Amino acid sequence: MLKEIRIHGRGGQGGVTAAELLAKAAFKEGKWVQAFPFFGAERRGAPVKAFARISDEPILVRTQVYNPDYVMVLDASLLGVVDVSEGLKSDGTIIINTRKKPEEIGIKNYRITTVDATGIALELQLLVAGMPVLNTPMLGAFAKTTEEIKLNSVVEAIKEAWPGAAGEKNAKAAALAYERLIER
Amino acid sequence: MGEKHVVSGNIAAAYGAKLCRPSVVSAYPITPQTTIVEKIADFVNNGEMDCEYIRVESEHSALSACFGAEAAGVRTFTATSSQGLALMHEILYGCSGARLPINMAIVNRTLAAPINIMAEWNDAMPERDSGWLIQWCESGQEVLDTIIMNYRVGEDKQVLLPQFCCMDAFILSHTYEPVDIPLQKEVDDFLPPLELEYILDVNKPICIHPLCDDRYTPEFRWGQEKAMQNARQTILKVGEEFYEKFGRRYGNGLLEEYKMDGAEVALVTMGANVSTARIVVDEMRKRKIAVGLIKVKSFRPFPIAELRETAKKVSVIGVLERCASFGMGGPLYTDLRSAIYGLKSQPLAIGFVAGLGGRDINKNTVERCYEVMLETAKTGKVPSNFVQNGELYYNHIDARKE
Amino acid sequence: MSDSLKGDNSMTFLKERDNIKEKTKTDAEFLPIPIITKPATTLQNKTGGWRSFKPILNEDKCTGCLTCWVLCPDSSIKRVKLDKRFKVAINYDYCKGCGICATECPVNAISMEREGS
Amino acid sequence: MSEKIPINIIELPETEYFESGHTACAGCGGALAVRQAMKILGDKTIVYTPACCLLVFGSTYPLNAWRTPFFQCAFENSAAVAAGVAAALKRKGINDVNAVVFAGDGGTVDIGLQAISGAAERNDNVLYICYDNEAYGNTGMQRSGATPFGAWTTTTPVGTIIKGKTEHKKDFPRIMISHSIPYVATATVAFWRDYMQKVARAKDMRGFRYLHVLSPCPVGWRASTGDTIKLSRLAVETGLWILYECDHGAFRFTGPSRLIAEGMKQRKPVKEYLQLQGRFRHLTDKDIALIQEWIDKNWQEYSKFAASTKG
Repeated sequence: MLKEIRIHGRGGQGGVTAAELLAKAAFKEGKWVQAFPFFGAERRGAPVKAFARISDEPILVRTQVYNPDYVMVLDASLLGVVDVSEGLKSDGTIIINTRKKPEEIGIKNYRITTVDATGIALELQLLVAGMPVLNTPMLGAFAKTTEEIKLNSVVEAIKEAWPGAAGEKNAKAAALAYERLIER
Repeated sequence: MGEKHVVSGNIAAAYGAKLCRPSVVSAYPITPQTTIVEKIADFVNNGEMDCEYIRVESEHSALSACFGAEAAGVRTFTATSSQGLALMHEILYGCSGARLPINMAIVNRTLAAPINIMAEWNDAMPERDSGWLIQWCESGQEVLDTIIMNYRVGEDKQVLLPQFCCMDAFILSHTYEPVDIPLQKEVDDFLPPLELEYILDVNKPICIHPLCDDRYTPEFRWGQEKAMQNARQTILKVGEEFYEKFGRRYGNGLLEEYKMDGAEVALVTMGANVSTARIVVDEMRKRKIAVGLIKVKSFRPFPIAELRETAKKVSVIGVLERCASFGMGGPLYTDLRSAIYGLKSQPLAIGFVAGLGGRDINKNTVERCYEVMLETAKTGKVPSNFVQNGELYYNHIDARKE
Repeated sequence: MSDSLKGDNSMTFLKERDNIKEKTKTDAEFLPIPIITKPATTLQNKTGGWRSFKPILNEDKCTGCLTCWVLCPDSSIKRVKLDKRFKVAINYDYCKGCGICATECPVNAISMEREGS
Repeated sequence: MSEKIPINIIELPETEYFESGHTACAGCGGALAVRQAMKILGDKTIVYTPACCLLVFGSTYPLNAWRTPFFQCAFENSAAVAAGVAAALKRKGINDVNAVVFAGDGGTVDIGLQAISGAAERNDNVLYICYDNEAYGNTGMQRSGATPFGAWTTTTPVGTIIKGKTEHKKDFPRIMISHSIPYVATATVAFWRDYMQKVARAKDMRGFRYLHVLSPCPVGWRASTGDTIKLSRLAVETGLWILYECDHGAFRFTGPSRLIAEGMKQRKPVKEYLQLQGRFRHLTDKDIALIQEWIDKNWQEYSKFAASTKG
């Protein structure tokens, strides 16, 4: 089955890298994958999107993602700015970085999971240029929410991307988010 | 055997270049080509790639430096996109005229105005008469493989022509997917070191690219045409050898037929569209609709014989292209019509211009093309809602409205 | 005079052109490429015919300072070694008659005369 | 700073690396500039020339005046093409061959500026020699950035209202000095020994080296073909053209310009130079005074510059 994922973030929050790592993690499990950014200029702070596809078969489709199965929101402040549920399949899921519980989010009709990725990043002092790193903990949350990929694959993909201490810290963040995910 | 990595089209291009061991790389950054030159800079600065990397001040100088280096007898690589390619335009003709087999990756992007960084083929299309070999790619894997094959074809003594490897901006350049990156040894076995006969060598001084008048120039031009003709055979041969060595092939190297058996209508297209069209054909075939697909891989030399052969099978042939020749439909369309002209069972031809400025060419877009072709096959007439201009019929398919 | 100067130069051009044309027609392996494979082929081109004034050297006056030799744009003045010193000779095959040598000769050993007079 | 390299006319090679039979106009200063430089550069040289007179008169198929490898590509990219050659030579481990550009003033100071600036900033291993005939000679004498004030050209004609070029010559060598490259020098064909010394010095350096050689064009300057050297000499003696070199940042005047700078020689009135050339025939005494004034000012600036960067 082809699964399509859309990631919402702000320029600089690592949404594109999240899509890339997601694909790499799934690839480790023998899946066929694809990851790509929103096609256009990306600017620090501006709302951006990135996409990923995971499938058991080779992926031929090269169009934009119109009806995702999963939506990942790296920054809850985007909820009032962009329609994160646009085109989301009726049985789709939204994973949000927030301190709130799923039921406190004003989105009905969809399965919602939440995790305080910002809190995890701050707790682990996982910062880049003073900003908390959100994409790696959110990948842990994705693994737990969707069960499309295993946490271990995420951890491996992260460690490959950043060998050494940085990778360890990011992997820990993913694992913490995996543990702390809140379901409705 | 190589190893599969999840990389973008641009990174695949950088790996393709690296594996071919160019002695000189000269490039200037432009969106969306940048990650190619950044990756090569990483390779060079990390000692993974042993080459002179000239970080020039413009695309014009990028290709000029390649010109100088190749004339001095070493293998070169560059990459660009859109405005950058337009700035190189002048030098393109120098490279092909002087018969220097320079290798270039092009990330096809819209030319301004309006300023737009997304996919369109109108940057490479004006260079179809520049005397470069032009190969279009459908996937990151094909980008990597094509760069390697391009060197082999272009450096063939019967060819000696520079080569483009084209990929759609973002749709390929920035899309991560599994790509088999061959081992260095495998590529070394496939691609021998460059040996050019006529180079700048103080021990054997010659004059390259002098002023020529009409007494000699037509013969040199004929030499270019002949080299292009020879390239057809070389592409077929190199494609076969590549398949034997690496287990991957792209049609016969010039063109690929997809589900053309029993097809009533066929769509001709290039680049990333081909993948989406494959899905549409699969789905329509499941519904017992007799549609086929033709992928043009080599735009120059143009697969004339192959297209004539395959066009015989259908009553309507459509061309879907991400570019326009204003006042004449699209360049691929006009080339196709020329190629199939005079066939005894000549199909009706329809040109579809779509995806301009990077607008998504999705399954609906492709399906719409097939619907129009099937309708035309039934009625024998091109539908009246098409823009009509003498014998030419074409239409902009707007994905957003579907 | 070197060997390459001998023979009818205008015919050499024509032959080269015909050679290319002929080869293009007949030889499938032949790839015409815009390259001149030999150096100094201009020696076939006797530019002496351009001259309307001709430098005449008065060998008695010439001190062999070589000023004319180093200032000739057409390399049409040759050094001739005589024991330990030099004298010069004008190569009329290429001299275009610009008159630099006559103007610059410090001892006025070169005069310009009308060609054919 | 390295010592002067002695140039002995008797020891200059007999071989002409830029041979007779080329089709330059009679009395061509550019052809002479090339010939003189090649006497020093010799056979370990790969020459690039952009579109300019030299390309046409030196290599029109099947005529080739060069005894060294020679090639051409376009007009504005000389420095970049030569940088490519230099990179290739480095890759091949060839260290004793120079990638040399001979280019006209238009291809250098106007359309070629970007590529030169890029190559100079990267300090690519290129020796760039501009033979300056102060206009686009190849296309029939249109004005370039190097055309001097007042000069007639086909695009600065002597009209009833505007007569000749209304702007002064671009001081290109100073732009090159600003790039902090290893070597910048000016020269002219009359002072061939000074020129050859500079070529000899540049030849053995690495990195980007720039020589700017004033090369009179009797045809375009509307002068007698025999006056090429006289004009070249007067340009220096009147102070209109200043001979100097800037060796790794150390600036010094050379040849007659040094004598002028040191007050050992008086500058000749510029009129002596201008009156030999038809391109200046229309100049009034007032125009000539303006040019004289410009020369004075230019010398003041150069003297100040020389004092500030004394080598």
